[in-house]
Amino acid sequence: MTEPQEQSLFDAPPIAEQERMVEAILFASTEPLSVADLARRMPHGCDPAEAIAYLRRRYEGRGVRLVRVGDAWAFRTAPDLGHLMQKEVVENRKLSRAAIETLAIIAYHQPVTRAEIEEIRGVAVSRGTIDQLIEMEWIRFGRRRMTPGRPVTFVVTEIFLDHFGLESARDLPGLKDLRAAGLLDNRPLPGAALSSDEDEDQTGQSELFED
Amino acid sequence: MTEPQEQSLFDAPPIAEQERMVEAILFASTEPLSVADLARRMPHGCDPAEAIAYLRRRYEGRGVRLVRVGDAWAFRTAPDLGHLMQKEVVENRKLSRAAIETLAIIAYHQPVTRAEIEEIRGVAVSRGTIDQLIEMEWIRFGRRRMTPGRPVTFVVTEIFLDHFGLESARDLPGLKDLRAAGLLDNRPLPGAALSSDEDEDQTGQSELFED
Amino acid sequence: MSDRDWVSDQKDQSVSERIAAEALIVDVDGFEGPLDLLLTLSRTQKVDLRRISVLQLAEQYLLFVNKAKALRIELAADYLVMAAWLAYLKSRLLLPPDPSDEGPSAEDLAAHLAFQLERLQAMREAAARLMARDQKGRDFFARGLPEEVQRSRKVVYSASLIDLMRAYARIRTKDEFRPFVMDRHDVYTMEQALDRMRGLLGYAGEWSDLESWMPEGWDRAPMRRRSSMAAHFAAILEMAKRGQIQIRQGETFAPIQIRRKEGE
Repeated sequence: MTEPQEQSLFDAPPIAEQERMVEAILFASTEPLSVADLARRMPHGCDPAEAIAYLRRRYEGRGVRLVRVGDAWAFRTAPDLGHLMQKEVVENRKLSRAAIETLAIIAYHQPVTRAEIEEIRGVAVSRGTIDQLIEMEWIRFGRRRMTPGRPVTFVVTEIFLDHFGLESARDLPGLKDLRAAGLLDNRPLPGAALSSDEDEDQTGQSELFED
Repeated sequence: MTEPQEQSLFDAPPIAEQERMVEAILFASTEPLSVADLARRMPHGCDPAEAIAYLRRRYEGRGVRLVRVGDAWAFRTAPDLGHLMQKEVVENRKLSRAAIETLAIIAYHQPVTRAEIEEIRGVAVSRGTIDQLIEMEWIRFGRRRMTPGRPVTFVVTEIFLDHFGLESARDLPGLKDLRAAGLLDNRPLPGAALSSDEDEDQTGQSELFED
Repeated sequence: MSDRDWVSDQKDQSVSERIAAEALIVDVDGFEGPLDLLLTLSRTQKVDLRRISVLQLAEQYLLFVNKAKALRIELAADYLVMAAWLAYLKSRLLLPPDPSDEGPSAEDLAAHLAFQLERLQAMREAAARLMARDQKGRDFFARGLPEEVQRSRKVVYSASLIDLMRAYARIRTKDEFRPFVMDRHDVYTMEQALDRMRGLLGYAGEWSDLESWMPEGWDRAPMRRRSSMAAHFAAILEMAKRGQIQIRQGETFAPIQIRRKEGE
């Protein structure tokens, strides 16, 4: 009964070959395998523990490592390369109309309070819209207005200017420029429009440049 | 705006590090990944193709190998160790003789039309056979043939190449001999409509060698 | 194919080969079409396919088909088409070539059949070699424990300067757009007139001028008067159509008069 055992001991593949075997088995296995598991799948007389020791050294410093999981062994990505296992899917979305209108008002009227934005748009501004613009770092809080209630104001940021290729908020085209560029196709009512253009200067753009 | 790009080109990790990265990414994936796939997941300025070349040499003779599948790369266990992997074997659906022959004809004659397959086998190809091969993702539709009726053609897929361990359809066993013997020609029945001669140039593996 | 071949072909077709051919009949369903049957029959010749005797093959095939008929085995149409073609080929091969005959020679046709058989055989062997290759999941394996690639979704919002300018223009010109919107202030609609007239209908027992029915505040300012007159005129036309009132006008441009219809 001992004869076949002895014979197979004799026939055990060289350790380099056993290392290849352990490498292939652990690579293909759907779960970590113990030394006993490996021994069961390798020819008689093999020494998986020794093969593992060699294999582990071989993978030291490589992109994958042979790691111990409880009693078992498995290949794992080297921890310092974990970031490669993430695929960032960048989704490009257009800003909502509410957001872009709010942004435009802040850019042209800064510093501007929320109440003022709502008055200009004629619609309530949702908290989410402001939050989104702040998160994008396109707007930030400005100084508090020195009026009753001391409301916070909003101003655009450097990142905003950078994104839109503007040196300063002053470079934003005025209504006249918009009209000249064909972005406004309606004729101003005689006498009515000019006065409304004027208040652009009044709405605090100057304040922005004081800080 | 170009500055960060330039900077990252400068900062491309050393090739040994890129090799580790490719190793980790390919090790973690069951599917072959193209150089473009790899580049997308590695830092800017990396050269996955070069890293692959190093990596492939490193794994020569190991228990797992880096193999080419069409335009992509994957780690696969060495075929000589297949006997150790009994536990991992997934029972494959038995393909019918008709399906196997049809598959071989598509692989060797691609792109090939259904009529041509039928001409070679001398029998109608059942809808189910084509469906089965398409479902297994071993074949797919190729370009339409520019002959009357613009029939669709069939070609083999990367999954087919992966399954049979082929780097490309050019590596099909015996392909060269078959071509040399004229057995991949689409020879029409003498006296049959001469017009069918025209598509001879388009058929057959000859196309594969043009690119 | 020479005459000598033909003679030897005849001789070669031994009894045992005939029996073998007949034995195939039992298995007719096992063939994948006539070409497959011909390929199987050709094996009984025990020669390289390139040196096959097509004439002998044609005879073997015809013999097979006749046997099948005798045994009342229904053969698919394509087997019979092939039989007819082979019978034609056989006669062409046996007869001296007709010099006036156009088209391919019998030898060309025979050579083509031999080519088809050789090609089918080659594809069979190629298929076998393909299937004998190392296969994934049987001889070599992919990573058993793939590591999940985590997909992180990053939403980038974008807007162009044009978007921004358009948005601002849209807001700032809201007032300027007003002239393009109908000013409802000086408009009296037909629906309003209809509603009003319906309520007043009870009082219209006698003929009275439409003008006297204009609502308060809509009879002075010219724009309002015109609007309310037009609305009420449209309303009474509608009511007349429904048979609720009667309308009369003495002459062109004379005042329009209305009266409730009797029984209403």
